[in-house]
Amino acid sequence: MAINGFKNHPYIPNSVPEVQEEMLRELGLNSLEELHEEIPDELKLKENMNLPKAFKSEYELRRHVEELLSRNKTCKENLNFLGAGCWQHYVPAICDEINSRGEFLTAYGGEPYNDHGRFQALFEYQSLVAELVDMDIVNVPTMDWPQAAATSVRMASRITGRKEILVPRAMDREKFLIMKNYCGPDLILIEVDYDKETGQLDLVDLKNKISNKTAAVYFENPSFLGFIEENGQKISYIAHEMGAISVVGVDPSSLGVLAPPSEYGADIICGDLQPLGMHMNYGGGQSGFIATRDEEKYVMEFPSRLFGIAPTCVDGEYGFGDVAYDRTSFGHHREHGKEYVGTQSALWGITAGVYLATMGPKGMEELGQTIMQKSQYAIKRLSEIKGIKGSLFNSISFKEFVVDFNETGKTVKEINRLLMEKGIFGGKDLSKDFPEFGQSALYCVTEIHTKTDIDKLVTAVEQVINM
Amino acid sequence: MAINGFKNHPYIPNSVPEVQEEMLRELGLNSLEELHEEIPDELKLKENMNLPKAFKSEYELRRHVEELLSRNKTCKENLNFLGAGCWQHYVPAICDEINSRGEFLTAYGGEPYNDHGRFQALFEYQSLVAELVDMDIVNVPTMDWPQAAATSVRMASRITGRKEILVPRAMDREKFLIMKNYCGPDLILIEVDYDKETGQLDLVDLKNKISNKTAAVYFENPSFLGFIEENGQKISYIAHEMGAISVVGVDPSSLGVLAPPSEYGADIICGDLQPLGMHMNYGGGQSGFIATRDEEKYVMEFPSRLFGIAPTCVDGEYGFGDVAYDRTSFGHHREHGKEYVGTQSALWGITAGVYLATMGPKGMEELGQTIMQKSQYAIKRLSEIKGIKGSLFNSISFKEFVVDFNETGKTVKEINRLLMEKGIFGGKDLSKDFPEFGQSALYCVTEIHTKTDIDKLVTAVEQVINM
Amino acid sequence: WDEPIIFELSKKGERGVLVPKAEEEITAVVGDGVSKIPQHMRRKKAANLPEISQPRVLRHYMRLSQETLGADVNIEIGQGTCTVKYSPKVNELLARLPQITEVHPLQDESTVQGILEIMYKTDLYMREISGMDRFTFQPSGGSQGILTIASVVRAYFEERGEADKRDEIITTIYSHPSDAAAPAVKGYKIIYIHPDENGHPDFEAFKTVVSERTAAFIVANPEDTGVYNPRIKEFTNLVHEFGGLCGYDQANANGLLGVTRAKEAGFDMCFFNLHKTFSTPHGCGGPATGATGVTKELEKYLPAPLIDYDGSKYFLNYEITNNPYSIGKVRLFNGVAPVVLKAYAWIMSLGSEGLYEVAKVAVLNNNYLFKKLMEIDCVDAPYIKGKQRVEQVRYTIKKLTNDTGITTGDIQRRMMDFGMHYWTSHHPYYVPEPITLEPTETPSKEDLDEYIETLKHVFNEAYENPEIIKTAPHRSVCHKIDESSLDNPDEWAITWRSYLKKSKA
Amino acid sequence: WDEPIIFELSKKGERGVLVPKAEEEITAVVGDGVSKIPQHMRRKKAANLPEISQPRVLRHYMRLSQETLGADVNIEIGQGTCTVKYSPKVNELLARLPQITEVHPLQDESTVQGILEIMYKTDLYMREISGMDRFTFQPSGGSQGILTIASVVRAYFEERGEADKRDEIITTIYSHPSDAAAPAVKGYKIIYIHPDENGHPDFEAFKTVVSERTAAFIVANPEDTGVYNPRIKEFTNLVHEFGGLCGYDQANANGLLGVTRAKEAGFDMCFFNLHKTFSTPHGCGGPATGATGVTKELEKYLPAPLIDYDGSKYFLNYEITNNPYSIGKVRLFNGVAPVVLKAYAWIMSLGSEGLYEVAKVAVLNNNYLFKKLMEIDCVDAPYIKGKQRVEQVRYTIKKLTNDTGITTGDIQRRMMDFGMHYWTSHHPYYVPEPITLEPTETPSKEDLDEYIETLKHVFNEAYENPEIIKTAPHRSVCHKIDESSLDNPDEWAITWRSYLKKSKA
Repeated sequence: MAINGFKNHPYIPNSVPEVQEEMLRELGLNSLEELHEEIPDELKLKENMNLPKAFKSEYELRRHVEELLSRNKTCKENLNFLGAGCWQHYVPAICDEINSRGEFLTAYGGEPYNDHGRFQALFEYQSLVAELVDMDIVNVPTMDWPQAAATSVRMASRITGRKEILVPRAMDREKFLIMKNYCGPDLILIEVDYDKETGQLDLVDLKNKISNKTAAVYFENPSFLGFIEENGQKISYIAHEMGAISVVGVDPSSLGVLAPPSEYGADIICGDLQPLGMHMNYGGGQSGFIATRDEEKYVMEFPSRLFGIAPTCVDGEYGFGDVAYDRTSFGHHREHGKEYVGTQSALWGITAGVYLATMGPKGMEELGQTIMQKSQYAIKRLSEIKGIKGSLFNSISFKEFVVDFNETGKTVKEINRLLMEKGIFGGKDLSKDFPEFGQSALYCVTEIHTKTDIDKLVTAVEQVINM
Repeated sequence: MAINGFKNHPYIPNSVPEVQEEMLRELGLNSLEELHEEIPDELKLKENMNLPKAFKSEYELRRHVEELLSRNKTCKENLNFLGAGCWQHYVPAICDEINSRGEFLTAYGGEPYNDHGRFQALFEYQSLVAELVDMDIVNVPTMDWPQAAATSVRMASRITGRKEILVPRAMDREKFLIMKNYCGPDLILIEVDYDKETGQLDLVDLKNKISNKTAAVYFENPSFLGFIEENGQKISYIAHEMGAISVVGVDPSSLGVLAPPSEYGADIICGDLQPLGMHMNYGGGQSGFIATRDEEKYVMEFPSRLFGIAPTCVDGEYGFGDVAYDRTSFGHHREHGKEYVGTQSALWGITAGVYLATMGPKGMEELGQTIMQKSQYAIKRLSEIKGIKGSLFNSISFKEFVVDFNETGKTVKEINRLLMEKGIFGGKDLSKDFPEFGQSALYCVTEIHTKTDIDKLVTAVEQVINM
Repeated sequence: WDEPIIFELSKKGERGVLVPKAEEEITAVVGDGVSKIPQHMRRKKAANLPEISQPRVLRHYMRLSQETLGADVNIEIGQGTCTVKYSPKVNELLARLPQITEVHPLQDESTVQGILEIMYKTDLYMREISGMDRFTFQPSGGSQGILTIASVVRAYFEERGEADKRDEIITTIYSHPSDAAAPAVKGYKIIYIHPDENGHPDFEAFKTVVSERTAAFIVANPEDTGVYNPRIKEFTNLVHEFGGLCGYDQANANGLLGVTRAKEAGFDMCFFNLHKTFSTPHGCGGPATGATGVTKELEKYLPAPLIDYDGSKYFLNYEITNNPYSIGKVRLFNGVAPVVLKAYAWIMSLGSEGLYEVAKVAVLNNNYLFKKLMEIDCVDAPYIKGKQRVEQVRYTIKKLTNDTGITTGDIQRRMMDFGMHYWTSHHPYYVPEPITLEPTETPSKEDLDEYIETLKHVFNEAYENPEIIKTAPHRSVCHKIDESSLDNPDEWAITWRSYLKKSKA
Repeated sequence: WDEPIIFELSKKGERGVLVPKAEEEITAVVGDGVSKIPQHMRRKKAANLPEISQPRVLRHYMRLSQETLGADVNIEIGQGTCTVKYSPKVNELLARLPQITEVHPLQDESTVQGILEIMYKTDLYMREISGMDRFTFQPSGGSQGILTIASVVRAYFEERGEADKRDEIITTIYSHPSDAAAPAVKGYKIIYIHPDENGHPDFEAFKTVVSERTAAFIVANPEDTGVYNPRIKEFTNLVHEFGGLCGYDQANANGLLGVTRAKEAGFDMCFFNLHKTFSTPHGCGGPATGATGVTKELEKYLPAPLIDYDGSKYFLNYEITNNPYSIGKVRLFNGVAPVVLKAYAWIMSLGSEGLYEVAKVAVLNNNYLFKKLMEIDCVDAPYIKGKQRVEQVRYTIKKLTNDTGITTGDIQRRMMDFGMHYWTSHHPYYVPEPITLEPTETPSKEDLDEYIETLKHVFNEAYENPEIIKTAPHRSVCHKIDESSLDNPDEWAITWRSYLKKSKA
């Protein structure tokens, strides 16, 4: 049985049979079948693959996909309080305008000459995030925060020659699993407990677990559970005392109001760029960054590309290029380079740059303040409901907080189902990952929530717990 | 009372007070109030205008406008059969990609050097439409078809020195009113009747009304009521016999299958570009074109800009420029130029060019065929319903047709209201503009309607007329 | 890029996009559809459109877009009278929502309450901004706004039986050419007022021409020179005394928002180009809106429908204009809705304080530029020496031409080498060797300074290296064009097919 | 454009966008929100971000975009191994719909049935295309796909208690560097097979290294040279005999779609870069997807969740991987959903016949280019002389370097003057003075010819005017870069703040 092709397809200029004949003639061949002659016959398919028929027009394709997508319910039509690693922030129109520009969208691995704009945009992104975290080095972005965190602790391990990593028990389980897989088999993650009242990292437990095998202490600010980790300076001190490196994960949307971790001893900072101009995209907007001081011992441990500014032969002109390229697996050393590098999430890096350049210092400051006010308001209003604690911990929250539903007698699952019927997506159910919290959920409030939205949530919660 | 300004606004760099002070100092002024000194005080406002408070963030603005727009029901969520001058066709993604490119979107009146791309894109649009209508001259687009038709007959009047214009009775009333206002007071529109059976222009009435005062005979193909006007050659002949000019209005989406009017004697062709890649935009996608032969007496009567190709001082390089610029009101003659020129709908011209280049000859041919098949199917299926004539006239329809509901005992208004409840927008009610048809409606079927869509209409119509 | 003409990219057999075909079941019922076309009405030869794959079409137009100097990439100062300002991207996103793009203009009112509310509210805001009593958004460009005004004038006098007598419209030479050309289409004789020595329309001359034959006075203020006529109220009063109407060309009202209004200056009508003052993008020259406002007395003459609100829903009002003197209609449906939407969003992002700031900064920027340019030896600007201009200035570099032979057209071409727009003037050049510059509120002080420095550099070249200017542009997309063919019927080529015929001959 | 660094555009007081503030009622209830931050945790000094108005930010990035040579504007041939093909615009429009952009990954399954169906169906199609039994879309790049494969290898042997013993992974020098580097992260020792004289991995050498210590063989086929190893089945058989696993690097499977599959060649795992073979745009380097497929036997080791269908609804399946040996997770949530969506749309626009056409045309284009370039005197390509390559070829211009001293890096810079990409090779250069070209199915014959002519022209220059090449580029965005600082810790500047510090010093 023969295999058929799709002739005169709009995406394939040379699918025109007459052109194919002309080119085949040039090659001394008679048919397309004579191509692939190096592949043994027994490996070749004998008939067309069993796939659905292609849509015969762009219109039909589009109508089909739009129909499928219409089965998704969005956080625009509904009121969303889910966060937990992917947050609903406002994306300024200019971010979408720039990242949908065909030139950026379809560029890839060009050189610093023909892709000067790509290099500059990423260099600027590095520079802008550097200001936010107050560090001198930032990388071209990785896949997501967990990847950035995993690489950060691997960097720490290479620098210290040690293999144990201390991480908070109160961290995202997904992130923990990703780090665990990436760090294994040679690095070991050891969990440090949290204070039951405040949720803060338990310094006593930290001191118990830290040793001269500890490569790094990793902690987050705000924490996964949303509150401000107040003992950053102490934690870093404890780490440094023991010759370990302090690695801090951070939500960049907090840095307009919260001190950058570099102020409380962080040696490596990592986090997710998604809040800085990326839509949630069902989880497709994540993008991790890593920042350090400008010290050779740190810089040389980055696996990522690092774009640097450099002079050209014309006075005053800026050029760009890869700093210390040979560190990477793209360099001469391959697997002896640092981890590996490849396609990650550069377009989100560019977008984060656009976002920060647009927001400016004032915008980031106001953003942080608005979020804090609105989330405090939500906590306060929720706390007024009988049977609900707006915040399980008595620490100060940034944009997320653990709502305690234990006294309602209902499960979070039930509550969320009922809220969904009212067009509200309730917070992430923590009962599985944190059974010690009982029925609690992680709620997220950002600048996109109006007072009316929060009041609507409060009213709805009150109704459903009494149903 | 003082008037307040909006400082540090993102759209206005120099709304920063410190910068303003610096610039005012340069001018020897102390405050912004000292600007506008040439305007007499008694003409000046003394307080801020009474407008709603500005939204204090892009997010709030966007949420507000999106909320307003969500009150619109679209032809995507609903099934639409309205046409009558604005048609729902498929817009290839590439059309939107190009016309949303910031460079085209925000360009305006640059010169052929810095706006080389704009000139070339519009020259190409002219050239592409020229192939479709088989004429050598096409203008930079006007507002809409009626404007193009009005200008076409004014051109005819200037060429012939005559003042009477014959137009079909069976034309769009809106178009008639626009032409009437634009042609008045010096030109007179005289209506020519139609054949009751076929809807075709009544040649006897035409012969009665034509005279040596007639500047032009204007007719359309397909006609406003959707059928193919078969006597084009005869009409043109009658016009030419009397020294009048034959002006034909045409729906360009038909020209893949219908003969271009130049083949049946048209001297001037006009029409709307909206079917060629423009969304309906609540009527904002209209764009008129005018085409003639390459004869000086025609070219010199265009009021529009006509972009021509020209050599540059570099061999083989293309440049562009305005042909016979001084004809226009932008030239030296102002009101003694031809009518007037100004901002019209250039971006839609560029888009129509993209559409035609993408569709190619084969695409336009298939488009025409698909539309004809689907509309014939709709007529046939509707005719099967008791009490309904799928087509009031026995001529061949292109994409629109008059559905006769007289025997249902229901008004079109009632029927459309009931259809709307089923998510269907029924055809345009003709009972007001064509009372002689009784309860009839103009339905439009295009390539976007699937068999299922048409069947859904038929079922719904059958239900509602029996309600 | 050295991008060919699109026809040169054609390759037989390539397709750019596939079109839906009728389902087989349909074909079974109705056949091929096209055989029913009477033979003589059927297209015999496929249109000679190019055949190009989709990636190549895209690449072609992407490249052409890069060869176009839109406001998104450029410091827009050099397009005086055009008010090329920032068009916020958020407004574009809103206008691309299907709730506007996929809406048919004949849909039932109940299904278009969103856009009707937006148009109604925008009307209200325009009323407040102008002092007029009712706006129509049908006119889809400034010139169509003027045509609408001229049509209302005629309708008004037709109702009064004076249409034949009132056959003159007065304007000024520094108003837009369309202020003359559009009324001329409506059959009016145009009378021009020239400026007095200060650049104001000469009131003495005006007095001699206003009469019972005056249908209307249609004028811009400030005019292209940026000079504001402070006696405008005397002009409008005089016209009113003689029973005429006054129409205000506010296509570009950018320097006046919240400062002064059409009403106080005595006008009966005005229009705003939403694509100028209200920031909607120019789109290479449309689609656009020339929002046209009139006093209560003239409302009945407007084209139908108007948009109204009955307390619970927005509706298309055909009643007000339901009289024999209404001008009927000037454009299909109700104009360019997305443009109105964008203007609405722009106003809502600024409010009255923001509009005032726009006007003040536009005037500040202009007077700053004015002062800096006047410091250059070869630059001058006729009229009201030492006084302020509003939002633009028409300069002259006659001295430079006298000194060097370099004309304003030469300078224009050279400015392109620096990626800058530079516009001379409408024709004829009443100001010799003119430059018309309008910075609007969009450029920063740095942008203004950069533009000024570039001009200085080029002026300097004119004295020191005139050859480089005469042969400019050197670094633009194409080189100096030989325009001789463009006015020659035997050579001009307005389409590619025509070019092929003539270049072969 | 001569566009400054964004910090140079800063002007104190300018704003790019306004941020929503808490309503007054909220402030009344909770105060300013930030006073509650412990003093030592509060930011003392605002971040030193630039302050820029919105139009200026936009202009900046618009200009940078124009200075970037994306596939939308460029003939993409010169990025061998990267499979830069046409990314259809319709897919972009679909991926920008709020039904995907505004969806949170933790929403209830009932609210995301659309995207789950798309991901599930895409999994099914990938299975058919590869012969594997289950795909995960979590890996968000090809290298992460390899890491996933290496992690599965380790999990598989952990379950068997062989993890410590099986510590070697075999690959080849012409496979992607990540085929070595990612497994090395998982603790594997990497063994390279070099090519035999035909460019095939040397089977004799292979036999000497496969052993009980072999955890896996991870290889591309064809490799970077475009040479297909016809004995691949013998390789995978041998590894299986010793109990090892085989992973197929199909990042770039563009020449093989519908022609041959991983399954038939004996692989247990493979991955496809959706951003290469399946046309999703590269986005300057991501976001992306390295869809990773495994046989039924290995399914349980995959990261959770998998996507399944129970006959009435799509759901996230955590059961299959609910075992101690699952690798857990490699990326947050479920990967980059919009990329999967675009790949789905692309497949649906082509079907099996279209995918086959893609492969055939990609190979046709490549062999056409190959033949034409081999006709040039200074161009050669090592291995299987006179035989076909698959989708790409690694050439050498050693002769040109010997003749003229001009290196492949020099030629690369000069090609930029003609707006063309040109890629050399991964490091180290096993092929001397390499060029790696991959035309894919996107260029037309004319595009190929244009690229060939440009190469010829530049090669000619190397002989006749080498200086112009050595000092290139001349017409690109910037001139020849002095790269010396980039490897010097005292000089490198990875951020603007660092540049300012070091350039002052």
